[in-house]
Amino acid sequence: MRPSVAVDLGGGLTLAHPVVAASGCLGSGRDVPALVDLHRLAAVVTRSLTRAPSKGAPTTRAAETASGFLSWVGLQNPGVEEFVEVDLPRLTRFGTPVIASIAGSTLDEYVRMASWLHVQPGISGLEIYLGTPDHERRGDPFFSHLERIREVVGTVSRLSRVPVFVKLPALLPDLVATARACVRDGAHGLTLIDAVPGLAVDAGRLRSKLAGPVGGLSGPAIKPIALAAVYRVSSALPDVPIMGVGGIATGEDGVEFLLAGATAVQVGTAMLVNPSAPVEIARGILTYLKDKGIGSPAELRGRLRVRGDEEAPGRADDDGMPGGTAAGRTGSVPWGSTP
Amino acid sequence: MRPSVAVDLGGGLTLAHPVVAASGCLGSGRDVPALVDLHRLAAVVTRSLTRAPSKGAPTTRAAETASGFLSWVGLQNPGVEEFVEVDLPRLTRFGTPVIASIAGSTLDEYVRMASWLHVQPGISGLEIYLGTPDHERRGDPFFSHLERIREVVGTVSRLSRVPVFVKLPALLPDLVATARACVRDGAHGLTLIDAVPGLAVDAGRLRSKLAGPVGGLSGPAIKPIALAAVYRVSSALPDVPIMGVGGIATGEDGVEFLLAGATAVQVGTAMLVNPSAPVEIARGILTYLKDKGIGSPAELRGRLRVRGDEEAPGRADDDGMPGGTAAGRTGSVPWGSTP
Amino acid sequence: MKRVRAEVLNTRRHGAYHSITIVAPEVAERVRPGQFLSIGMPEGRSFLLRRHFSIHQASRRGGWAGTLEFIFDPAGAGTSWLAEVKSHQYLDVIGPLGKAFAYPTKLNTCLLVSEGYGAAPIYFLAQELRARGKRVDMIVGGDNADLVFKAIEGKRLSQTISIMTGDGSLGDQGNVLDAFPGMLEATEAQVVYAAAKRSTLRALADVCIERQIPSQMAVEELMGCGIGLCFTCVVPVIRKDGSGFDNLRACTDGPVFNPARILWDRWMGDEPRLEPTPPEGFPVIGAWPG
Amino acid sequence: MKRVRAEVLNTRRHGAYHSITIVAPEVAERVRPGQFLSIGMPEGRSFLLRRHFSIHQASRRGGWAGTLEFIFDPAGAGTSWLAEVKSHQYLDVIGPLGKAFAYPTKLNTCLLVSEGYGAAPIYFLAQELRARGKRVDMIVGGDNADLVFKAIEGKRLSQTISIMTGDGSLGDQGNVLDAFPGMLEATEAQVVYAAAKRSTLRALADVCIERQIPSQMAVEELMGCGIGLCFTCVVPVIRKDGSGFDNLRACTDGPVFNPARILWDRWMGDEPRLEPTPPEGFPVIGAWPG
Ligand SMILES: Cc1cc2nc3c(=O)[nH]c(=O)nc-3n(C[C@H](O)[C@H](O)[C@H](O)COP(=O)(O)OP(=O)(O)OC[C@H]3O[C@@H](n4cnc5c(N)ncnc54)[C@H](O)[C@@H]3O)c2cc1C
Ligand SMILES: Cc1cc2nc3c(=O)[nH]c(=O)nc-3n(C[C@H](O)[C@H](O)[C@H](O)COP(=O)(O)OP(=O)(O)OC[C@H]3O[C@@H](n4cnc5c(N)ncnc54)[C@H](O)[C@@H]3O)c2cc1C
Ligand SMILES: Cc1cc2nc3c(=O)[nH]c(=O)nc-3n(C[C@H](O)[C@H](O)[C@H](O)COP(=O)(O)O)c2cc1C
Ligand SMILES: Cc1cc2nc3c(=O)[nH]c(=O)nc-3n(C[C@H](O)[C@H](O)[C@H](O)COP(=O)(O)O)c2cc1C
Ligand code: FES
Ligand code: FES
Repeated sequence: MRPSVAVDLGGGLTLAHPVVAASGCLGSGRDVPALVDLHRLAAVVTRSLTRAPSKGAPTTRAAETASGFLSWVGLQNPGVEEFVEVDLPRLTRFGTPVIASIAGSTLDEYVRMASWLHVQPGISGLEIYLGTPDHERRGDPFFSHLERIREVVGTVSRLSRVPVFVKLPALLPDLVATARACVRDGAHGLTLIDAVPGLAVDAGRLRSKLAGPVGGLSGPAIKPIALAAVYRVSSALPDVPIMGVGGIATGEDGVEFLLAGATAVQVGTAMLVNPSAPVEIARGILTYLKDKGIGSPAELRGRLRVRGDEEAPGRADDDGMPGGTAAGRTGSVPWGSTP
Repeated sequence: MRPSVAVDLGGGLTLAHPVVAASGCLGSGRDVPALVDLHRLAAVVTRSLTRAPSKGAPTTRAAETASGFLSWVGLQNPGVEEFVEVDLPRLTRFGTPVIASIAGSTLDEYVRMASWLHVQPGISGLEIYLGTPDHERRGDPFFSHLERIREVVGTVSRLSRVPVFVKLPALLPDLVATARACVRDGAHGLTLIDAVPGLAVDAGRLRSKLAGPVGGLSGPAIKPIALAAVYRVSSALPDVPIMGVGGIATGEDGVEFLLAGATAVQVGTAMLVNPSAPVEIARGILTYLKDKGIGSPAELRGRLRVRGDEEAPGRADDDGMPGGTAAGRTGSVPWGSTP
Repeated sequence: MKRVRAEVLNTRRHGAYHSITIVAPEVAERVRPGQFLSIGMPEGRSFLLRRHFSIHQASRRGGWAGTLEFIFDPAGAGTSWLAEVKSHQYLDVIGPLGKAFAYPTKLNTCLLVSEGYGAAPIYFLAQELRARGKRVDMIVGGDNADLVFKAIEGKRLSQTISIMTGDGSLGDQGNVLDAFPGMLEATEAQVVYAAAKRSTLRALADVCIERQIPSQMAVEELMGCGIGLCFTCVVPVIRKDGSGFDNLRACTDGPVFNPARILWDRWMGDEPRLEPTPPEGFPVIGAWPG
Repeated sequence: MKRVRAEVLNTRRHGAYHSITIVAPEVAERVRPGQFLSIGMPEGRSFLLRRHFSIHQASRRGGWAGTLEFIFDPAGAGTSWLAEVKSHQYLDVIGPLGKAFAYPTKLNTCLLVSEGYGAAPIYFLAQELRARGKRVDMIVGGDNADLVFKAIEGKRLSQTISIMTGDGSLGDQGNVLDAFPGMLEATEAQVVYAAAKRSTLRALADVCIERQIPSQMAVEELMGCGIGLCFTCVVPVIRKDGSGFDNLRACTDGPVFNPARILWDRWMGDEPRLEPTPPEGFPVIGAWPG
């Protein structure tokens, strides 16, 4: 890769190119197959680690949906200690920056895991996963209570010497406000988006295709949803590093996320289908930059042009008809406020 | 259709079969092409009506995404008065129940539209669309403030002599709580889900493919998301009529929604691609019922079996390893609380 | 408007273009130039939407009776799939769709301008105009010779023809706009018809409006359904009484419009070239001569 | 594990099954029975995931050197696409994947049980066992004659064979379970190998465990990647030291498992037949004889 595709995520985290392996899609770390060219990835995010080992969800754990992949792995992982002992040394051998994803079930667990991980040689960043049930809030996922997000993010960010990214789901109507709060509380950057809750039904057998009633939807189906989330948050927080993730499979997809406001991108499902996807995506981004004569991925960031920027969509409708602009004025944009 | 596919939505609204045309996908009402066999639809939901005529969004209004359709029509419609005068008489000619979708920009607009519509001959129900900007709340969509949802739903439900359905988006983390509040405030039923906010980028031209930064994602891509929403809400509110919508294109899709807890289903995007989709879906549901020896669509409702129902997923992980169940206990279900 | 399972009779290549001829008597019998077909995509693909193509030929009599031909240049997912379609396969076809070009009753000299696959409806129109005793002249353009559709056919159908290619590999170098003022004068055209890309149509429209020459143009807009259901294909068109504009569906109220009534700036707001919206007194040539 | 663009040499039909032979010398040279291939799906489809198939034949010598054969019964979207694949097309292939059947060193009489396409790896295994001087007997089953894969090949490969069909259209009427106890006794089998549907494997395992006959079974679980990345394909397997179980990936730690170590009830929790989880003292036959 030419140096010009390097991206600076800030906090000392510079990547050789903008394409990172997403959490949960790279095996256990100890036995990544050679087909995934580990040393050519810009960075890897580990599967989300829990304090103690977790066996994860019962089977069946996955289903195929239209241009999507629905899965519920339930965070099967060796636990943070065994990860540091067994997986991390093998991962770091490749010289690729490792970002550890942490999934606590109490504030204390987040703190213990972060304290243990951030000082490990080879750990270049932390990613806070907030989808785990919060045992101090009746099992609601952490992301469902803003004050819990802030406690976790604030505490972890204060203690960590490596940059902390917070992974947010798209389905928060107050996504921008939440993102802003995370940054105010010390988060270095954001990862957008987590898999989207979905259900697949086996009509023939009258049952859920997965062992549970819900899984996370990933893959090309969710790309527009992820792009919208990245665009919204990066428009509101243009200086905050964002890793965009959701359905990225080609160089063009990668470019789309950079244009929408991502600093780097993560690749999950595409890697399952095509283990060299991240490398191909990085190459595709480079080709695009060359073709367009653009100097670096950073110059793409937030360059997305939208008709609404130039001409308020509201005004387009305003031809003096009473109320005719009800929907038009702010464009009936189906999302929440961006305070 | 055999009488046995009839469904009772309650409130006097009985449908010949469970397949309804979704809002916004049936032209203007005054000129529905004959290819859509109007008199064979169970019911039609009108495009969302505004108090005054609306010209809708600027163009380009649509883009194709992976197994999805991204559109921003911006509620182009003739306004409620012209609708009643011109479109409604032509729609009712077919004897198909008409459900009017209303989109206000103030509480007063909702009230005026509902008052005007609910007494019109041929109007069998109302569907409240909550995605319009609320001019009394800085343009935030109505659905982003629970108290506004409740005001609108409560007021409209109290005045209407026809059953009122509330259409909710999937991206509320407190979807179940919101649904419950709607019902408590008088809503007769729910329509789940609205199109999901999404963005499509034209990398070559460095711009949004639509004229605005966001559109609504519909089609097969969102089916798992819609199914999960229907399942969650219907599990919590088993007695409330639910119309499921999102990516339904085949009889099997329809059955999946009924199993997940829908009473009836709505079809949008599939009708754009295949104008006889609703009729084919209804026929497919009938065939399924016959094959399985099930007496009526109502008997499918909520019959979805989930492994988690029989064996709590948490326990599956509990083999005495400390903390091993952190993620497993409530299964790391990526959604909000279901109070 | 009918929906049929239509057998593919024949597929051919003309330079860069693929042509497909289908057997669809129910559709063919009512077709007029400017109307289009909607083709369903196969199942199991990630692209869902129907694709839309102008009708190039409709044979109502003779050995080919009941057949329809359309042409395309394989670019995206849908047209690439269509390029693989073979004879005897069946296509899901809806048509005829949209409003056709209107024929002038009194005016007689017609200049027809097309770019790329725009020639498909324009050649069909030329035939019909000639059958009505009109004089037809043409400007046909394309980026290169391969992208000029059936130049010989164009020559056959027109009194005089100007062929323009971006690289000069056929006819003159330049685009159809370069040839337009000269041909207008040389042919003393009384009516202009065009099918071309949006920016070209707009420039042609500017000239027609300035010179008060009535014209009709077939536009393209992304169509979610092609049959009037979704309102995604709209074009802002000034009302006949001048009292404002309506967003009209290109699929049912178009694709042929009087360009003098299109609010081009508003419609092209999403094009790179952005100009201020037109002044209130935007000239509207109301009644179509015919 | 290699990833190759492999040319399709040949496609054939055997009853209900399609067979595809590909040229993939880098893969073929290391293949053992029980291992599988992962086939990438084409672009532009709504189904993304790779599909997985047991290796039926690997030719390392002779005119067909470097070729691999797999078979399938077109059912869903991916296999229906594969059924249309023609000679000289290229497939995106990863292989060999997974752990193979182990060969017994001391024990000599092997009973091989397969249902449907399970015969694909089982026939391959039979060849290899015979090459090692083992006695091979077989039970081969299918719903009907069409779904019994190459019965003649089965006969050729085995000392004695019992063919079972659901409708009695070939061999005896019944399923492979009906024939199992009888064949166990008749052949005095010392080792059992099987590839069949989950419920069948489980029932076979029950008999083997009860009679303390060592066995190996190739399982199927939906695989998101096939190469160990996603952890969606796990099977709950009791640890060798009996201290609990681990969710092992069928793609890397399987698909061949010692059925005595599978926690069947837990694994089959999603099957209609739900039973209480096994008591603590679930019998574990630890060491594989060989
Ligand atoms: C009334 C009408 C007549 C047309 N006649 C012809 C013709 O005769 N020959 C021909 O080659 N093309 C014609 N087009 C354009 C043709 O519809 C597109 O080339 C085609 O849809 C592109 O599909 P794709 O799968 O190759 O592109 P993709 O990029 O995969 O298309 C993605 C989406 O964008 C739409 N789209 C892409 N390009 C266009 C376009 N130029 N206009 C409208 N929608 C577009 C597609 O329909 C699809 O919904 C016509 C369009 C319209 C509206
Ligand atoms: C190790 C292994 C070896 C196999 N060997 C063979 C073989 O030799 N011949 C053969 O015909 N089939 C074999 N299968 C099953 C084969 O993978 C499925 O038949 C195939 O994936 C179905 O794809 P589809 O597109 O037809 O079905 P779809 O219903 O479209 O598949 C949807 C999803 O479910 C998965 N799936 C569907 N059925 C199965 C299944 N039975 N097992 C695992 N995943 C499934 C698909 O891979 C896909 O991800 C094997 C499976 C595994 C795991
Ligand atoms: C099999 C699988 C496992 C995943 N596990 C995790 C996880 O442990 N932690 C996490 O934050 N995200 C996890 N994800 C979500 C991905 O990191 C990513 O956010 C999502 O899949 C969307 O990206 P994609 O479309 O590129 O896959 C997982 C996704 C998949 C498909
Ligand atoms: C072109 C288009 C226009 C729509 N307009 C409306 C609308 O006016 N009001 C509304 O409530 N939903 C509208 N919707 C959303 C649909 O009613 C439906 O909720 C959504 O498309 C998901 O269903 P589907 O996948 O079957 O299309 C529209 C959808 C489309 C595709
Ligand atoms: S394309 Fe749907 S209304 Fe014109
Ligand atoms: S299929 Fe992905 S780990 Fe086995």
